[in-house]
Amino acid sequence: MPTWHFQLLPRQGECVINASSPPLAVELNGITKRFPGVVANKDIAISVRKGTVHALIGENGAGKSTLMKILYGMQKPDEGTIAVDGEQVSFSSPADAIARGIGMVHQHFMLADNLTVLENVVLGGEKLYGIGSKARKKILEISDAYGLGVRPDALVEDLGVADRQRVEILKVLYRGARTLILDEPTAVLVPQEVDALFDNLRELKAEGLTVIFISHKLGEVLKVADDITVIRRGTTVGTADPKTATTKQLAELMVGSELPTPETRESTVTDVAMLKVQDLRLAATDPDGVVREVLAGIDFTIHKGEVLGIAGVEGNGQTELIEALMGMSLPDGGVITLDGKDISTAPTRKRREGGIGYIPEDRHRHALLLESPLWENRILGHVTEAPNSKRGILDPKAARKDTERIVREYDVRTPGIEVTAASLSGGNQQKLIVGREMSHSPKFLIAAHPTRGVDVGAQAQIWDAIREARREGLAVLLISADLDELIGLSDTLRVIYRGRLVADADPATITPEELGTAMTGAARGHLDATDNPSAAADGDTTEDEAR
Amino acid sequence: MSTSTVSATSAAPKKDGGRRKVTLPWILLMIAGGLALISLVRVISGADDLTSVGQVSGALQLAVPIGLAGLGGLWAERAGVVNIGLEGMMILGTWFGAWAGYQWGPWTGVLMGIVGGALGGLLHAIITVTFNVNHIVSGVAVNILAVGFTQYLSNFTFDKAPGGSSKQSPRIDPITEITIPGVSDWLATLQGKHWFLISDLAGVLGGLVTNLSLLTVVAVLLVPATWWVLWRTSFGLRLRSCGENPVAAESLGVNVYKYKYIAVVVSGAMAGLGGAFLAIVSTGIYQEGQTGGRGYIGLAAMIFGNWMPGGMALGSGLFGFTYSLRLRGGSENVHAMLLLLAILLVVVLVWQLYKKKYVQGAIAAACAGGLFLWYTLTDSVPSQFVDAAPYVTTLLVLALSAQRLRMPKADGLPYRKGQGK
Amino acid sequence: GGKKSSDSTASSSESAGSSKSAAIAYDIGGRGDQSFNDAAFAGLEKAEKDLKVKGAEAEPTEGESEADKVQRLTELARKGNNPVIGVGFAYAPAIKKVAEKFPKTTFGLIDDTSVTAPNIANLVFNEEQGSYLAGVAAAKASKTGTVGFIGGVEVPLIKKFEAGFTQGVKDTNPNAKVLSAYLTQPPDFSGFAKPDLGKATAKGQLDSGADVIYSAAGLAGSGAIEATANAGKWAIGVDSDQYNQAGLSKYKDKILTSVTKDVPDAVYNLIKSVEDGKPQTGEIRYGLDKNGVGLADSNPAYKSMAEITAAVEKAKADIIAKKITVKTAP
Amino acid sequence: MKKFDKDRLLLAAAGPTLALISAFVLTMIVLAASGVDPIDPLRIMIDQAGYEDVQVLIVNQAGIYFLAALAVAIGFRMNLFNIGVDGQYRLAAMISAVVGAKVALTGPLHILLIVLVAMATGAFWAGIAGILKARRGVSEVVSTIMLNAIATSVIAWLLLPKNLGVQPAGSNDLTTGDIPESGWFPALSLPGGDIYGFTFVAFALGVVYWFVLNRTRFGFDLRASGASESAAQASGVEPKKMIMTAMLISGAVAGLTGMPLLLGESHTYNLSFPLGIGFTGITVALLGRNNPVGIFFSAFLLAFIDKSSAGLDQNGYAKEIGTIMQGLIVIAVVVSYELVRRYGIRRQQQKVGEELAAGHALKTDNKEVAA
Ligand SMILES: Nc1ncnc2c1ncn2[C@@H]1O[C@H](COP(=O)(O)OP(=O)(O)OP(=O)(O)O)[C@@H](O)[C@H]1O
Ligand SMILES: Nc1ncnc2c1ncn2[C@@H]1O[C@H](COP(=O)(O)OP(=O)(O)OP(=O)(O)O)[C@@H](O)[C@H]1O
Ligand SMILES: [Mg+2]
Ligand SMILES: [Mg+2]
Repeated sequence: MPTWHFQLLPRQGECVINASSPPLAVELNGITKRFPGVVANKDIAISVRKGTVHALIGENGAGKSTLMKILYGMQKPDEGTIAVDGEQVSFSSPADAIARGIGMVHQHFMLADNLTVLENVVLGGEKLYGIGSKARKKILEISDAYGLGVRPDALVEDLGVADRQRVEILKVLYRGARTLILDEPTAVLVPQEVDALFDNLRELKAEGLTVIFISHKLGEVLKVADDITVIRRGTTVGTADPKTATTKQLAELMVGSELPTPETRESTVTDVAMLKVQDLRLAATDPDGVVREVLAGIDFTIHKGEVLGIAGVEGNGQTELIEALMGMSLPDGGVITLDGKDISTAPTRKRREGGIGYIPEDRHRHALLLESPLWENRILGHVTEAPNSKRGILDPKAARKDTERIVREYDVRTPGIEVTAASLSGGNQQKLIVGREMSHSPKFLIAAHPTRGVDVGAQAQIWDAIREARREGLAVLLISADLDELIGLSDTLRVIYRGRLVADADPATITPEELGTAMTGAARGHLDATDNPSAAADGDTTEDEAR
Repeated sequence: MSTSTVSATSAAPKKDGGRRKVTLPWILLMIAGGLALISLVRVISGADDLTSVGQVSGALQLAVPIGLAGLGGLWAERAGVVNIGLEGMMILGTWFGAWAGYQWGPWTGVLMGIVGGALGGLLHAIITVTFNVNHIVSGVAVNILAVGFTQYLSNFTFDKAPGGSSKQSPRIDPITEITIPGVSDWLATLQGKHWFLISDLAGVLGGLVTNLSLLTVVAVLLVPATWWVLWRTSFGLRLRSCGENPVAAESLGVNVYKYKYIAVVVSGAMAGLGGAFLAIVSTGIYQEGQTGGRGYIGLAAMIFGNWMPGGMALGSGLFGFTYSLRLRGGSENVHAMLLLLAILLVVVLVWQLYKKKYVQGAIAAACAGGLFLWYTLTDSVPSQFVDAAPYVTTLLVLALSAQRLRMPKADGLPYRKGQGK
Repeated sequence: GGKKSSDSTASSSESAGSSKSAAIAYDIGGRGDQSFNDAAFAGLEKAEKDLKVKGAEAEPTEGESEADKVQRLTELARKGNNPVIGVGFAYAPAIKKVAEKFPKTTFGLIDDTSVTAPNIANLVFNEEQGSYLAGVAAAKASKTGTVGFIGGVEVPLIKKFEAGFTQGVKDTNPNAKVLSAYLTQPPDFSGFAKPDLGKATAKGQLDSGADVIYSAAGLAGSGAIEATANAGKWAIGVDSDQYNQAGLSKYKDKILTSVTKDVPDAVYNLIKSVEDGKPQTGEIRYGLDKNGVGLADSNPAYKSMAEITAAVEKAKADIIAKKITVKTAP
Repeated sequence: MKKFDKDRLLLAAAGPTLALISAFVLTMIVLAASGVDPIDPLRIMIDQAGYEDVQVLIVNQAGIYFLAALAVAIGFRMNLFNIGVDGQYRLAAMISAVVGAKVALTGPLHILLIVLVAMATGAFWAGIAGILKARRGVSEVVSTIMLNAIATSVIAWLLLPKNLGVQPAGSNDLTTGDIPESGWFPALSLPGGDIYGFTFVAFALGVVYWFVLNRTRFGFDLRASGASESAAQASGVEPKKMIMTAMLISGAVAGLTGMPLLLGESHTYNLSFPLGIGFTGITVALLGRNNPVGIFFSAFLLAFIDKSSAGLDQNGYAKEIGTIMQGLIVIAVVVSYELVRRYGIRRQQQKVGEELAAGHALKTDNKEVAA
């Protein structure tokens, strides 16, 4: 067993790493924060050295975000002290924290969709460079300096997640922050984007900035962090040295269990086709009249017991494909056959009753009634099916009972089934959704980013659930930005690019890097592990001329 | 950098650039087209009052209170507070405006009307922002209270005043009206010639410079002023951010409560000004029930105008114009409007055919045909339908225009500091 | 429960039933509307002064139903008021019900004859006759040959005004043109309360060439009078003599005349008849003959226009002599 | 768990109590500030409610408000703001009165026909707003405001004697003619007067409303659409169909609003048929939080204020005091709900803190669930 630094933090959060290190950028001591019914932080102590990337890891709901919001002045701690650059401070609003050189990129984007990038960036900091051309110049300057590639006048609504992420970082840099808090910045990024982000971080570090970084992807953490602090159930349980620690050890420290892998090698694929998609087409007309092919002749078949993974940069037609399969939008052409039945024009409800399970990418928007109790959320999407209702009449008693079963079987951590879905952490919300969808023994499951923002423990459970159902003949369409997950779970891999399935790969041989390259449209046809991907890059200009 | 290439090549239909920017030339073109159409209808139908100086000036005067209520709605909703209490704030404006106006002169009245409306706004702000109560509930309560208070207070104030009663105030001195001497007459003469398009243009321009109350000028100027403040200043940016994503604003150190308060109080002040205008300029007295739902119409005009000052002004203009049409010419004007509608529907028909939407086209054709028949077979419209003209027109315009309304994202949603996700 | 709303006071006032008191129940708008309701109140006031009766009043609430009217009238009757007068035709069904229950009380019902009983006095007016005279005056006073009529709300009652006016104009000058407009449609009665609409409508009619405008629009008429006077044209008022109305003193010179409707007297007469022990019953019609309607002549300018006054006098005589029958609907 | 429930009950009762007390106190302050005896008007109002004829009026009015509020609440449950109840019920009452006066059927059938026509008319008028929203995305707030005004015009036109209306001889009223007695809904006769039979239908409809909303698939779909349109769509609800359905049902119920009066009192639609009930319905629904029991109580509350303040002017006080009180009550009720809610949260927080101070370890939540 390799040696790695682990010790319970002494009560006084003195610098445990190195006495000769530069002064502390941030020191949190004895922080306690209570919410109704939960203690989010309990006597936490963290010390962050100047000019380092400090990673904060922990399960969902461990209290990481809360701690950072306290540091950023968005929450007031019930107890404890904060010191910035060795000075005791007390923040009553983020403005105070910003004035102290602290900036935060939140876990959920803090952007106003209807405003432009420029407006989002200058908001609150108008005194710095105004809101006009001076600000625009400054933004472009920062953007160039760090290679962020930000367009100041684009509407945020029109940006993809990666672009939004960069706007968030720019917002922080624009205010001249010296300490950056990044709360799960990589959850929605593809590998290349993550790499780029890390390049940015290193650059920042080189300039003497301090970064506090939260992530559930332990590999990344090891790659980029200088120090690691582990939080469990609201308290610091230890620190680790990224030079020596392994992901396995970190996971054990976080949850006290083994790090799961999405590996699933023994094949359960049968030759019975479950879902057949033929020549699915969808064109979207922009308001200004330009017609774009969002789905261009999609063809695939998923057999019983098969997981088909679709890799692709977000925004290449995945959302539209899912919506077409779910019947939430009607495609212009093509045939969808489920278990031999043509469902091309069936409404969503009929499809769900026919055996499609759905784990959407945006659980808050598409899978949950946040303000309703858990048991009502259990009914959602399956209101016509047993045990939720009989002959049009709801059966709340049975639904409640079944919800309790799901909570038990899927280890949903909740104080009860009467609490609202909003009061569950993201990971637990996801487990509830997976449990619900699996409870109706679907024939075909659409799983979009099933473990996004979910901690390692919950990830394992979700993967297990999918694997088990697959063994019993479930066909799965898996869409994920987590390439390890994609490669690990899938039996077949396809790459989607500009509304077409441009390439396929064997998950047994492909590497995430190769897949990532293919996703940029650089490769076509069958990807071989030995192939030079760039060799296949050709002739994909024709259909792009319109853009 | 690799990421930029990734996102640059991403294939999703980028929505940006897609939204047709409604630019100034576009608006001018549309206005010109509309005017030409109306002119055509006027020439065919002989309803010369359609674009007369009096018509336009009347329309303007009827549009102003609605527009001010709409501006009020805009301020509040841009900061994320739905304001259905505009009607009540307007009522307060009429009452306070008249109360101060008959005693200390019209301009004091205007000021007090603003104050009265602002008080209503303040109440709405306290309930919705501080106590986080459902905005519609609060608005409804403000409306009830405003009615109750003004009627109650009238018993003690106007009732005792000479020329007043418990339902009505004494007469208020008028506010100066300006008419640009030479120009106005010249335009009126030009309009009197009934030439195609030229006379109509003269009528419109004439209407805008004839018997123009100073308060009307102020009210009209408030539209661009609002646009400038909300879209061109950092104050406005902060205010709007509270309506789009208050948590994001909070995370950047913006005091969301403060901006919401300011916005709702200003909203009330605008509505109050609208009320004062009604009392002082439109009628010269306070009259119980005088607002008659104009607050709601203002709200409708704001939604019609897509939460933008220009659109809102267009919406209130439409209301003002159709009201004026029905009041001034009654059935003759509205009869001419049938023809206008029919022609518009033909335009829609052509557009639908061009877009290969044959079903919609057929519907448009049928409606157009029906209207043509109606127009040719009758020579007036029953007064009951004349009354409905403004509302039917609004519905038709909304139904026919492509709906791309986007209200502020966090409009009407509760917000509490430190509770954001 | 257990008691009726007026039980507490009923016994006392019933025992003191002879201590005279009369009541009016107002139409929507209530006292202070400077129009119909205030006219009724004026009658009551006069009775209070001259006959020493005690007056009681009750106002309706907005959006109330027949049951509320029944309850209000019942309460007024039970408290010993006699007569109890319902102002406006809306009281007809309610009075029908209540009158049965209080046969000893006289009920006055203004503007309606559809409900009859021995203890109901229907106080009605020939508004069309007064309006006819206004039409004659307007036609004579007009130089352009175009005159305007503005009605507050398009209900049969106001249409009577329009009918008489139009007939008067046409009989005087067959080539004259009458522009007529209504401000709102029932049950939106705000047309009586929106002077700005009256103003806009009057401006429209003025622009169309009208130089005399008769508005039967309650308070909204003040807007029309304002616009007409400001344009230097003739306005004709309604209900009371608007030349003498305080709120309109600024425009009085341009108020040619007003069509009066003597509601105060009708109310007073009914109260007096009850006091005299000979309560009125059945249809009590106030026409030109009884001066129940008429044309005011307070404006000296009007009085000096001999041609007009002569024509009006002649028309009046003709109507009274039944040589002219005035239509009650256009 | 049990103890917690008792606390919650206590807190739930605290809200309305606090509200009513503060509303009355505020009203008294207003009265005192304007130099009026602050107690006497309130005493008169309470006295009024003690009389049985006023009580009958209150019950009847509450039934009418209840129906209007139900119509509004149905829309609200899926975030549809049906301001158009006012126009819907008036048009429905008018058309159904015409039909009722023109046909002669035996008792229950006649009534049924009138009621069905009213529901169909209300649904039709609301359906216009529904179709405009579903098909063209027109905000129902705007379209229903417009449709209210258009309804007024349509009614005015239809009510003309040359169309469907009747002008009784000697009357200045316009009516639809009288519905024959077979179309009258039997009333409950009390010493204080008749309670409209339809009032009971109204309250029964409240039970139906509760059942449909909470116990049927359709109700679940409706609530889901209100809670999250996107989630509802993903769950298989067709948004456009739902908008239409909700609007039609809301309109149909709105159409019933005029029935207690039409079938129980006036038996005709005339110029003095009450208007504005749709707007009061909005207040009632909001005050009752779209919940049938809440609506029931708030309907009674508003009806009480309406009827008991009507007599104030005969006692020398302004009856607007009632209006002021209504406004204050709405504000006080919603504000006190919020205050009580916050207080509850703070207490819970405190409890957790105490538990922690007592040294209990943080619970592993899933155990509690299994229990
Ligand atoms: N505003 C709030 N109100 C009530 N409870 C809260 C609030 N914010 C956080 N919590 C609670 O605090 C706990 C810690 O939440 P926090 O967001 O800090 O977790 P986290 O470590 O960031 O989790 P994740 O990895 O999922 O982001 C949660 O269990 C949650 O219940
Ligand atoms: N206003 C609030 N009231 C109650 N609980 C809240 C509130 N805001 C946040 N929380 C709780 O805070 C916890 C953490 O919030 P956070 O946004 O970090 O979620 P998360 O667990 O990270 O979810 P995800 O994985 O989807 O990002 C959640 O359990 C949520 O219930
Ligand atoms: Mg977090
Ligand atoms: Mg999280």
